[in-house]
Amino acid sequence: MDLGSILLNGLAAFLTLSIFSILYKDNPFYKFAEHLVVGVSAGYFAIILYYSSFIPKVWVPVVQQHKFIYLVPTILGVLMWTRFSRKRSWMSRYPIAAYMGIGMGVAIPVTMQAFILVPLYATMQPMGFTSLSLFNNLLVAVGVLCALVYFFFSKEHTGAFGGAATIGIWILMVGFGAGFGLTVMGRVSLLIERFTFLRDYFQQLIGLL
Amino acid sequence: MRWQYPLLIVFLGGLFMAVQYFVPLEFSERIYEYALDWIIIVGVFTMCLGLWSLFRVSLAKIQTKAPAWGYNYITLAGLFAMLILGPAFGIEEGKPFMTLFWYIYTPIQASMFALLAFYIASAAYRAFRARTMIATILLVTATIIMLRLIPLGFLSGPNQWAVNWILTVPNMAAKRAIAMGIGLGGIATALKVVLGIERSYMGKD
Amino acid sequence: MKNKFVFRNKVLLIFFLTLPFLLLGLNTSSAQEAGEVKALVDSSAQAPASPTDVVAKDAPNDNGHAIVVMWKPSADDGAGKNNVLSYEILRSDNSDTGFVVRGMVPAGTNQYLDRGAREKEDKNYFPSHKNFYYKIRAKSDVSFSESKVSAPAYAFGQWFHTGKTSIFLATAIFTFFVLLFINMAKKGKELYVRPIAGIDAVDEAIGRATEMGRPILYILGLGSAGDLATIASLTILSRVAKKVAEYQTSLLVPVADPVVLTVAQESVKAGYYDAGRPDAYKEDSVWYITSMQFAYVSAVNGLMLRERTATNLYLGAFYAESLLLAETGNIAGSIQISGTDQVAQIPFFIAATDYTLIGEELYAASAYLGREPLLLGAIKAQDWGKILIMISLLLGALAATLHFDFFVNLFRIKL
Amino acid sequence: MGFYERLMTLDRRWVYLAMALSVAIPLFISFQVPPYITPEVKSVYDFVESLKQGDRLLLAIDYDPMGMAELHPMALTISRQCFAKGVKLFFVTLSQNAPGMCEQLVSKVSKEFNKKNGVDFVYLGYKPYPGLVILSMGQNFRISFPMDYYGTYVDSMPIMQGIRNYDDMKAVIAFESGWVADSWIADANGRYKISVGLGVTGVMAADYFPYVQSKQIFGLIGGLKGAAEYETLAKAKERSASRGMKVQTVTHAVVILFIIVGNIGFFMSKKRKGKTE
Repeated sequence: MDLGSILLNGLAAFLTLSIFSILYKDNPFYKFAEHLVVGVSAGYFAIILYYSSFIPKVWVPVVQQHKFIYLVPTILGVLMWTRFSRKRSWMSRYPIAAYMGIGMGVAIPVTMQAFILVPLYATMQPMGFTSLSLFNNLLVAVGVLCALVYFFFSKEHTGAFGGAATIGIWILMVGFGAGFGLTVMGRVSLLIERFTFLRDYFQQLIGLL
Repeated sequence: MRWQYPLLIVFLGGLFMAVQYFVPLEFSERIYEYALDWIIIVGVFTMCLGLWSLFRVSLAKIQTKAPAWGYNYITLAGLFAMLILGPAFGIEEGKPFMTLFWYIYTPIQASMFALLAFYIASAAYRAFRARTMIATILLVTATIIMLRLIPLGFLSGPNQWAVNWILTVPNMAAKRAIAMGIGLGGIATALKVVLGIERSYMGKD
Repeated sequence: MKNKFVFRNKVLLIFFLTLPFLLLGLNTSSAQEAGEVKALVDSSAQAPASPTDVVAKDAPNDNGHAIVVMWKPSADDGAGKNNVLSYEILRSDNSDTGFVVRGMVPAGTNQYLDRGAREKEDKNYFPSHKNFYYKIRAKSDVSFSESKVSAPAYAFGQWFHTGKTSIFLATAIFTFFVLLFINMAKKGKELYVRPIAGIDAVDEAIGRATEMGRPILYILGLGSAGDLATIASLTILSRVAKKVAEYQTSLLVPVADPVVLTVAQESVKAGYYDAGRPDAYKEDSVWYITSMQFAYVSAVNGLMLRERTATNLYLGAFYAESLLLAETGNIAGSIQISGTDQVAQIPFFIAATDYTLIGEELYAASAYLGREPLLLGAIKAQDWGKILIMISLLLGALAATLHFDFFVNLFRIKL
Repeated sequence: MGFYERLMTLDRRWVYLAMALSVAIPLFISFQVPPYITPEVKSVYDFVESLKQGDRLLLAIDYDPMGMAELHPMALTISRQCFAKGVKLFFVTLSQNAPGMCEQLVSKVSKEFNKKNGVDFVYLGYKPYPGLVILSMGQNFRISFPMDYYGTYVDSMPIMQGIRNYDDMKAVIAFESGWVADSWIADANGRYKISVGLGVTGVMAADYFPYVQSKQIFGLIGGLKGAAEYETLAKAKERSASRGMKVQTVTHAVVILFIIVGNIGFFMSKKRKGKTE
């Protein structure tokens, strides 16, 4: 390990410990790491965006390939800068409108497909009481129905309807509990990774002395 | 003019893109790709506004001596270091730009992520109390799932079975129902935007 | 399902019948590589029967750069001494010469989708509206035979993707519901909506912040301005901003996306405008930090601890950072209200915040807070959407149980 | 404040400390937590254990580098177990990101046991379209793999003499981080009746459990936990999965312990309040 990488890994180890120090309480080390990473990451993101999007989507098509159809979105993009002026900032509504229109239009059918029809089709399974898998299919369908009842907004949750809604929220909670329980393992793995990094670094450091 | 045309653009853009999804023709495909480029390009230009905002707010904190104001110098230093180092030396691996990324951003990101291991434990300790039926179900399910990693002797077999059943039956039902609800709510929201009923994102004047 | 099963059985039968011959006939080399060399040398001896009835036609539901080819398998496919191992699909723009191999499929297959690229510059460019001829070459391990050349076919694009019919109909029906109920709401029909704890808490939380003289923190999540959860959250933000303006509390909205920055500024401005205090709006109350997930969270966490925010609202698209935010807010002693469309994060919000809007409740919240009839109309439409889903589910489950597959298939999406 | 109230309102920093220690201590101090052995893992182990010298086994290394932490220990342990018994191994990979990783595994394990390429094992390499490859291997391995990974014609290898297809294998054990698992079940087992055992990632485990019950697969090793179980069963020397699992077991126990402590505090203080009122 050369001096450069000792120092750089030392910086990484120092920043790791600085972030962990927030567990005790807010302190100058955490503040330092926090403010540093905000600046570095914002600069990183902007530069990467410039090279990965501005160059291939604006510079190359307009300036190099003379695809002037790309001038339209470029002008829209420039209109965003009218926001620097209070008086002209209303002109930024045009790019925002284009952004929203395209975004919402794309989202509508895709959401219908992925969030509604796919799970609906997947739940349409043969059901019955003769085998465990048939019975489980039945339970899944009943569970979906009850949980949907919970999401009803325009009807009071009373009587049998309320009963179904209560079962519905219970089923949702089982799902959330399962999600919580399953996640612990992944999070602990991340902590193991950090601890191993620190251990290895300090072992190397001690080895050098 | 300040209102009507932007709303018309939203409406036409939304309608066109929604219909486009069902038209497999080549020109429809090309327009779709072109429209996605619009979104990216608008985003690129807006980044300048973002950087300006960060710069201005950091500066304002220094000027007004807000809590921890002195640290904002570090933010600005980090920001300008990246903005200068990138174009000056290139952004390939091994260049100072990427070195800062690997030795500053990456360890901090990994450490923030690792904090979750602590927080997940304290959240479980504090929140999982059997106060109500709902809380009890949440805590019992989470505990059953977590027990799968713990040797329980003869109880481990039934536990394993319960874990698999929970994941494939009630958990599946919950996920699907939530997805359907989100789908309906999301489409309704998108429709409200396309129809111009919801337009607070455009501000008022 | 059923058809597939029968097909599977057939394939199985064919394979079992071929097995003995494979054992005898196969000794070396693959059909794909070495087989080709040999076949050229030795094409007459023991050639398998040729495939017949080759039909080429435009591939459905596409952009017009593909043709689907179907054929009747060779009589030796699955039987006979010269068993077929694979078929090669050959194409030419001339019925006599110039055939090139476009693809290969294993024995037992009787169709092939010949798809090419859209761009002229592409090596694999497939022109639309140009006639092509196909023939099929059946290959055994040592030899091959070719079918007759098909009638010409050309590729063309379609105006409607029939595999997406169910999506189209469902979207049309739901859009109709939304328009219908919004219209009814316009006419002044009163609509009941049940209370949701998390939404009622918003008012209370704003009041609390006012009493304590501390700011309200509003986090829109990490979604882009095109994410539906972000849009829903922006609507709520403008309602919250209106109340904040009325109470004269301060509002902090750090964001993680530049476009979200601009629309969030407008939403807050709209809220102040609605409250009749447009002059009280400060542009720096909505600011950009960074787009990188964990850097953003580290800054927001610092903000919570230092500004000691009275109320934190997390509404929008959240990922792993959900618990980082919620736990830190809890340490800072803030009242916290959360809501997200990210199912995986809901458990952490439930555990660590005071109120959580689950999934669809987030989308309903904007209408609740505004109590505007138009928005409430949309909620009614969502409920009717749910009724329709439930009826479809019941019928579909029944149909699946009784093997009325045609009904279940109405909901199938064939992309 | 009474004892039980204090149990309820423990400073969260004690929880953090406990978590930190429960990760750090197992990392630095070596001890073993014997995992509970699930029957699905045991049946894979029993099957491999029942193989005799000269038996042939197909190993499909289909995971990509993302699944390595969980699946690599399984593949390592099973390969070693087989080589130690003199079982002949046929390696194949159907994930485009896996060939290099699989090569490392094969050469590492074969060196440990002094096994000869082409005699004791063969690494057939990678071919695209997993579904097609799995089907074609049911007819003849040579259709997809005329040559091995290193470019040697398989017919020149002693190990491939007289080997045609699945019928010559005792079983296939496939290590999967994605949908290729479905193809092994439906195509290899469904059509060609070869016994299939699966190693899958933790998140996939619950979804593939029903196939054990329906006997479409003879065993299932799920995630890091399954890998640790297998290492324990095989008395493996290198136990990377077990090391990770040890930390996981301790931390999960600590979290559960805190939940229990919190609830004891909650119930006892409620009970006490009930008495005084």
